[in-house]
Amino acid sequence: MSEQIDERLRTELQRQGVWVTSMQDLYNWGRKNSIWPLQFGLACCAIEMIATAASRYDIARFGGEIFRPSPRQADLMIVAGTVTKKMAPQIVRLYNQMADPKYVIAMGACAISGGPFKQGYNVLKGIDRYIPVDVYIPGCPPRPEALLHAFMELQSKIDSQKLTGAHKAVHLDPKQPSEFPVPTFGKHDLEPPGNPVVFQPPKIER
Amino acid sequence: MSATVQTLEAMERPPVSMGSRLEGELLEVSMGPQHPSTHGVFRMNVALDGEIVRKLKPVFGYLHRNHEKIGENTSYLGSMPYTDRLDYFCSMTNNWAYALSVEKLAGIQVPERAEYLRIILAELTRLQNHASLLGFLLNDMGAWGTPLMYAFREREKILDLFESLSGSRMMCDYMRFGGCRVDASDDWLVGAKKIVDRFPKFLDEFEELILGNEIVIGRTQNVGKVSAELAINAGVTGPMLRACGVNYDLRKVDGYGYYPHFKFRIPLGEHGDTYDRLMMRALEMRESVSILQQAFAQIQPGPVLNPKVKIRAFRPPIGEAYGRIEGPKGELGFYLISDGGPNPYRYRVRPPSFINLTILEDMCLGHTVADVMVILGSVDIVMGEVDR
Amino acid sequence: MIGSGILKGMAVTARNFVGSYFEKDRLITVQYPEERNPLPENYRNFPFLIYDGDDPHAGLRCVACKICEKECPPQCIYIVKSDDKKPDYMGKPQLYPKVFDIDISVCMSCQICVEVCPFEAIKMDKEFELSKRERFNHLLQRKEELSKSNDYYHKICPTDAAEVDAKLAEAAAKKKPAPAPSAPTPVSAAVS
Amino acid sequence: MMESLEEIKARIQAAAPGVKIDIVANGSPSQQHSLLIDNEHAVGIAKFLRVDPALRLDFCSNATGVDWLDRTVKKTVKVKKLVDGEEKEVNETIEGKIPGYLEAVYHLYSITHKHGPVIIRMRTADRTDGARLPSLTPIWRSAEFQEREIFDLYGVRFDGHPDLRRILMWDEFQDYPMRKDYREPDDYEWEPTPHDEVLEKAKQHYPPRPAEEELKPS
Repeated sequence: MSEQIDERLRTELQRQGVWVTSMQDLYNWGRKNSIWPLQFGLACCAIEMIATAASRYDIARFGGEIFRPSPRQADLMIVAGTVTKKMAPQIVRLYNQMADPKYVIAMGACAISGGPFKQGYNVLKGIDRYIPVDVYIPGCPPRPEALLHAFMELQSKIDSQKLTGAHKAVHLDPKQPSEFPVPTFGKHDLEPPGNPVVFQPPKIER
Repeated sequence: MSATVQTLEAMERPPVSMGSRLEGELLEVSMGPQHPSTHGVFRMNVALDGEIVRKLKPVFGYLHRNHEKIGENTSYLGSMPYTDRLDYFCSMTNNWAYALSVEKLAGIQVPERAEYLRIILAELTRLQNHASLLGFLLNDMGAWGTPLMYAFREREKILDLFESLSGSRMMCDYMRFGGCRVDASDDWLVGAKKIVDRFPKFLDEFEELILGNEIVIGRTQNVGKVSAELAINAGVTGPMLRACGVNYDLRKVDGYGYYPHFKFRIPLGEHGDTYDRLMMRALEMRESVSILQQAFAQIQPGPVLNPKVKIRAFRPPIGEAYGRIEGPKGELGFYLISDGGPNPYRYRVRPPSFINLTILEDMCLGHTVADVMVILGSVDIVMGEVDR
Repeated sequence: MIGSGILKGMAVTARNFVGSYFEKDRLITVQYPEERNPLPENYRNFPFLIYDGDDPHAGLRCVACKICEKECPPQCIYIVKSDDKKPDYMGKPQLYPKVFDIDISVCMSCQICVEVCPFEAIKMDKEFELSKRERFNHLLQRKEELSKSNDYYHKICPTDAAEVDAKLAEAAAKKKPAPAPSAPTPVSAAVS
Repeated sequence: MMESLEEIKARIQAAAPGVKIDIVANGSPSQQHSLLIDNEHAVGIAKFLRVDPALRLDFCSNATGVDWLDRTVKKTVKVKKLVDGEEKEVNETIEGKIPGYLEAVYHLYSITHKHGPVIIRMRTADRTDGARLPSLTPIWRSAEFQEREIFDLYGVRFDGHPDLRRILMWDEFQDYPMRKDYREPDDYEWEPTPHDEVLEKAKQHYPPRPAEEELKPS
């Protein structure tokens, strides 16, 4: 809808003291500046996440300072640290409990792919095997600035989401799932080891 | 020397009554693994009688990332960066403990300057670990934010030092068998000295902020008491053991590194309660500052790495060694068995905070559920080390 | 007196609150995207490959010896050796990597690859703003993305780069007992 | 100074006749030798070590498991042999087979006397689910979680342990992952940089890497 406003007209109006916006811009502006993360840390990266929230880096400047202890009140899940197979069902459950629209940042190598611990028998090779991830931050652990950068990346993603049309945001499409099956503990591994709906790695030509 | 414990007659809590109205109806509560005050993915299965804890079973393994198995499949050098990720607050002391064990296993000498650098970095680690622990502990008590922000403000300064020396804020990967990876420049030492000299000012402020606070005293004194006998028998080490009045500090007992060349005192508690454990950290930071000042005065130029030690294809002789150091959380040990190959045959970490949790149930029984968080906070656990 | 401890604590917070308007020491917030902390020279994030000169192919120092691939603790490096050879900085024909991939979604920035590399071919980069919206392929860095010029290395780590240049020039001079008249120039240029 | 292991061994055997103790030598520069105690009398020996006034090993610092598979040890021995009618000293390699066993190792220190370590080990050759060792938790409580960990990762059951459950892995898990013959589940679906063992596992999921030209000496 914002495409329909003539950019020149808008600036002209603004000069006259009339502020014009579209529903979509207003909606996205409001959402992107009040992303409340879920307060939940897993490992080393969580300490850098706390450092990001502390006074030196101050994530509050981006509207994300309110870390909610309950998933019901959170918009963003920062998966900060190694996801073990024992912890994976709980994380999927927490994700399912979050209200739409919800976003996931995979912070650090371990959350993305298992990282340095990916050869371990109890380490999940990436949280995106079970839930969709919006932004990936490589690094072990990423600097607080890198987390802020990812936060801005997420904000720009939210900003570009459409309310209507064929490319509208996932959470507005009733056909798209907002909850994903929780894996169960098996005799040797998690069952199932991945969710094919979410996890579709390309074939590597080697 | 003992922790100065203020007792306030008016604030003393009444003895916990063992017979409450809801007796017989135990409520099972699972605290964690996602809980804001469990310091990571720790879980406790608590049986409550009203608000009183009757049973508490810790559940581990939510961060079990197979450190030991990976250590057995990686070369001796390759395990060094993994040790950073054990107790991710104290990567420097983890490095040191592992390097010490390998040096014992292979009989490697360490140059003098490297020993001094190790002590400087280990004590800086202790400073930032204890400062952030106090912040987290106060967080658990409900002082949401402020003490933690102050602690992290100081921690950032020390992390900047680590970063400019080793290249990384948290995962330093700094020590090597037979020394340290890079030498510290004179500028670095001057900068570090400046930060250490100003640290007591922060400590004064921090102690003024929290240690006289009546709520802190009321919530910590006589909470989670441990007797010295139980603590020794349960293998509790570090500040938690010394809070019970047991004089056992590996820096004095084993005298590893160059610690015998330093003058410092071991703070001891009297009551073994949460307040003593809290005080122990505050007092140890003062001693660490004094160790650091001595180290800055004594350090001499020289090599920092034993040139005889191979970096690649390092194969210690067949045998085993157990090396331990006094980490900020307690006795951190590495048990290594070599079969002459490039990888350790057995690589075992003796994690202090895991074993300190043995008496968590004993400390919590009879207290209210709100005290469980404070007691857990005073144990100073890091899940990376508890579960490995 | 009960309550005096709390009041003292509040005085501390008040002092910090007021002080933050006047003292830089108490107001430490870095306004990140606009204002940045200077990164120390030793800072490391992910590895990159160095090439001399302007051509990333001709000047690549890596000879595909695969030591880093073998030593990398999390095994995030993948190398395929070339079939043909190209001259290295000393004019000796050497293999080069046909494929050199680093999976930065696995790399733990331990810099062991830098430590074990006998050819000074791999160094640590300081780039950290690498957040991506897609994992597959975007976080797998290929040879083309990894190759960066020696000038870039001089820009991010001037001291280390000068040391490395001096070392390489010395090795080149040692190899050729009668150095060409142009050979000593890079040494002095690198040292100064 | 603490007594030597030989003296400790002699004193234990004097106090409790019929106890079998071996000294396991350690060839590394650390010189930390250990006592191999027999499983039947382990609790009694442990109690002796803890209460003996000269030793007072009241602090069990570390308890861990080790898995030794069947292994062959090659030894070079000088043997006198008749070679071409002459008697000569010839080096001969003898292959010895050591059957595998699961081991529990305890590192003991004394906080009272500030000495240590005394290392004791117990062994069982049983690798089935029923591998058993006596628990030393009644003597040193610090072994409580560590013995649970040995049970979890090595599958050694400790008789007399108050609460023997899995500690790190989930309860439904059936394997003992720290054993040397453990095979982890195959989930190497996306391995962009595979080599060595990982390559072998990743091969099942996508085509193997191309054969490489061997480096010819130039």
